[in-house]
Amino acid sequence: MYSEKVMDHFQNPRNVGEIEDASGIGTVGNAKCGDIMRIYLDVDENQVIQDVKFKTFGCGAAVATSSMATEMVKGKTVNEALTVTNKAVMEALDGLPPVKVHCSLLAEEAIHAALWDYAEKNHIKIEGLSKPKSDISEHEEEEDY
Amino acid sequence: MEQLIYLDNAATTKVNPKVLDAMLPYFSDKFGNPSSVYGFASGNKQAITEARENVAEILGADPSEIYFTGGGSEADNWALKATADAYEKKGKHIITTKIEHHAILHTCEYLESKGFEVTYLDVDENGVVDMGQLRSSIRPDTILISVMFANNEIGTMQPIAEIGRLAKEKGILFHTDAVQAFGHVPIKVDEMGIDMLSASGHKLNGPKGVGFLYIRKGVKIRSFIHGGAQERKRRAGTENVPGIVGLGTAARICADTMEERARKESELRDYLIERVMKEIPYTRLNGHRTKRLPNNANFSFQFVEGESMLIMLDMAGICGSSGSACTSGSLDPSHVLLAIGLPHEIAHGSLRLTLGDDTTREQIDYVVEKLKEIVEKLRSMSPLYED
Amino acid sequence: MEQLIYLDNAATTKVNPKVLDAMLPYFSDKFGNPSSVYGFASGNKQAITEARENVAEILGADPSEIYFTGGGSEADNWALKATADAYEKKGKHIITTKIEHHAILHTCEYLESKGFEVTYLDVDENGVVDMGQLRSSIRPDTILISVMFANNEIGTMQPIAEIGRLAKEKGILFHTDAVQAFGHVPIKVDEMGIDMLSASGHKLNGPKGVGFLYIRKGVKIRSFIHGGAQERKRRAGTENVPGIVGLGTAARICADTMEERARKESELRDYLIERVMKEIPYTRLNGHRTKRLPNNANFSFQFVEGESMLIMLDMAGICGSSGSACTSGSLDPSHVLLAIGLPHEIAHGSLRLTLGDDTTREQIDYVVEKLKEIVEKLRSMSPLYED
Ligand SMILES: Cc1ncc(COP(=O)(O)O)c(C=O)c1O
Ligand SMILES: Cc1ncc(COP(=O)(O)O)c(C=O)c1O
Ligand code: FES
Ligand code: FES
Repeated sequence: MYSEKVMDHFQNPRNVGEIEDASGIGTVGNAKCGDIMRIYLDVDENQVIQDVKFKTFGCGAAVATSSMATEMVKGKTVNEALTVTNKAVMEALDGLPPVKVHCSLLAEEAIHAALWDYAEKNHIKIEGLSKPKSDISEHEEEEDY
Repeated sequence: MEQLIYLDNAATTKVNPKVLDAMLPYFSDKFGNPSSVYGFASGNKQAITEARENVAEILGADPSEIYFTGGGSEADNWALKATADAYEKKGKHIITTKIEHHAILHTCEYLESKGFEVTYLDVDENGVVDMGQLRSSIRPDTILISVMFANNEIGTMQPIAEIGRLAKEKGILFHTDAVQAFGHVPIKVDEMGIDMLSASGHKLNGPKGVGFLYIRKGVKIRSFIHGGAQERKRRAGTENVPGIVGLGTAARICADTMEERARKESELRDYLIERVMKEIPYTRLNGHRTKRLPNNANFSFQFVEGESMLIMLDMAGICGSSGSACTSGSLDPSHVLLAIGLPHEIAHGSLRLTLGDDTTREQIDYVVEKLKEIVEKLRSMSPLYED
Repeated sequence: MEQLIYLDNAATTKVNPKVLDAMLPYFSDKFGNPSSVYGFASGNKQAITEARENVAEILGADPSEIYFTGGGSEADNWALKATADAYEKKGKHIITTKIEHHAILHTCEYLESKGFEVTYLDVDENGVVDMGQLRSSIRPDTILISVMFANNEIGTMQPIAEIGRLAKEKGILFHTDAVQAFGHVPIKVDEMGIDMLSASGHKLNGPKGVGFLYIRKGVKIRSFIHGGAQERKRRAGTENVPGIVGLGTAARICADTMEERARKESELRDYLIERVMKEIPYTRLNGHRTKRLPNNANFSFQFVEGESMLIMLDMAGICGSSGSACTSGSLDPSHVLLAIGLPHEIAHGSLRLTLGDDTTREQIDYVVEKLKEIVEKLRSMSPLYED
């Protein structure tokens, strides 16, 4: 059901772990399926993301999107990191089954939450970033029978 | 280990090669329609009669009380909808439990949309129905009690004979979904006061797409599939002869080997449960410790999500299943695990392993070792876990 | 002649050995539940997808519009009952014909008992529906027209495209029971304006106990069997994987060979019809002379009773069927033969012979010779016959 890339990132997740004294930490939960993701960012004085780690409690897609998302934001500036949307992550993973699209939102939201935390701590404003929602459950497009 | 370790026998089972052998002649050789009058087809009618007798004997029922269907879900739908139809003049109240299979629960929801009232009984932390609550839920307009024989997720068996006695005392029909139990544990419809019982071929090493509904003589029940005069005019449709023969053969084999098989499976199951509970911390056994199907083990591993666990087990060549929301298609974890009181995040980390008659001790040892590694790995990635 | 001559392909067919080969792996090797997440079962989901694509392609439908069922009767029941359920707010009037299969007729009677009104259209002496009567039967509260594609007894095919056009013009759903036609004659749901279509595996050299309902996208239709999320949540129950694979394979083979097969069968059928009509006096051909299924011949032999004829044919190694009351289980002769205007005693003497793709000219010759003898013998015993 999953692409080879998803399976690769699931089996060998990149950047698992925690960062002590992280510049920003974001934790989001998906009340709908009950999954949780936490992202740690290490941002330098030029607003470049030097390191990123994650921990995820979720399905194969959640783990793989966390892993891919951390790879994609590493080395980017905080502004550039906003371009790492769930869509971009899914594309990088060669797609996800339709029922798993919401899992990729978890990764996007966790990064945004970590960036928000970083911005708050440093009293800066990141253009286009808004306060994270406590719960990312959005409207699923499920067929109505 | 190269070989596949199949521990998902509650999902479906392998057709026993002896069962397949019994079915094979009816596809391309003896393919006649059992309703035909010529000699070529008369053997097929006979084959169905034998299958019916096999099934009836096991239940202590009369062959005329067995109606073959297209599976367990059809049997469940039939029992509930046709009873509702036939008895609605008497009343529109039905009692069932919160841990039934969706074939019962969604049918009850449908009936609610048609003006029936349904009481969904709670279960205790082991998944057992509370007889007191059942008794106090009975009303003058209650027409049916439907309680499953054994649960498909946690394996817990219900006090069926007790429920049957109560139903009889109150003059209420009693249906049981025995899809997981039939062929695995002894069932006697008379002793247990069962009026209707559903079963499905593919849960007992028989074929998919065939099942039956037992309907006690005297129970007023309408057809669900109308049409031709098959199955004593109660279930229309050209008979699935190979499927019915397969179900009958599988039932016979299960009956003949039940004791030995249940002993072997429950021994291995207990070995699995003991090792897992001892060697993996933060683990819960779901379902009743002893009143459970011989082949069912169900665990919750805290801080771990079920689908991830299944994928890793799959990579190790092990087939299992989970009540995790992430595998359910819907976004909620299993209604059964919630009903026994598990919080969402613990329900998430559930793993069901259901043994078959070919499961070995070596396989269990291998599974336990792999499971330890997998749980540890997933916990190390979990934001919920701190060691 | 030692060999059996099977001329009852409208009752059921032999599973094509290629179809059986395609099914076999799914019993005891690839037996996984298609809903499971592990790799072992993923091929089974794929196998179902392919079968669905095969069926859809033949009809010019989208795969998502095909729902597998436990047979043709279930598909018919589903189409009618669930449409009634979903559209009863719009109206409670249904139009069908007097010559439908019992899976339609008895379902209509059931719906009548639930407050629906059903118009049963007449047919002419060839069994063709009168478009004028159909048109004038349509009312503002008509929600469904259900007319069979081809009749199972007399083989007559209906003007389906014309009915489809009328239904569309009036905004009424159109269902056709194509159990006898699917795989035998070309059917295109779009060109013919078909909204729902029923078919059954065992009428096209596929397995028994599996069928499908085509439901056009946009048609609001409820589940008939509630439960698990199989078949896009519309038809619950663990999928009969070997059965579905068999149906898909049979459909594919039929589509690939349809033209050649229909040509060959109708040639032999015409040869049979011509010889019988010429060589046996007081004989009537039932059904339309040309607008009929390629494999169907149906005769009435005056002064002769059907069951007796069948038994004698059986003794000569020939399998056929009859609409005689004596074979019908009920005491009335076939409703189809009565609807085309046959008096009881002529309906009694009916014989249906339905060819297969392995029927030979030699077999037909043998059958005609035997038939002459048998009819003669029975007539000589008949009090109705004077030569
Ligand atoms: C026209 C027609 N409709 C429906 C059916 C029912 O199909 P099944 O017997 O597969 O349920 C049949 C055959 O029996 C048939 O010929
Ligand atoms: C308890 C229970 N009831 C009903 C069913 C439905 O049976 P089937 O899938 O054969 O329709 C199942 C299995 O899927 C089950 O475990
Ligand atoms: S995290 Fe639950 S479905 Fe993906
Ligand atoms: S004469 Fe015996 S059933 Fe008709």
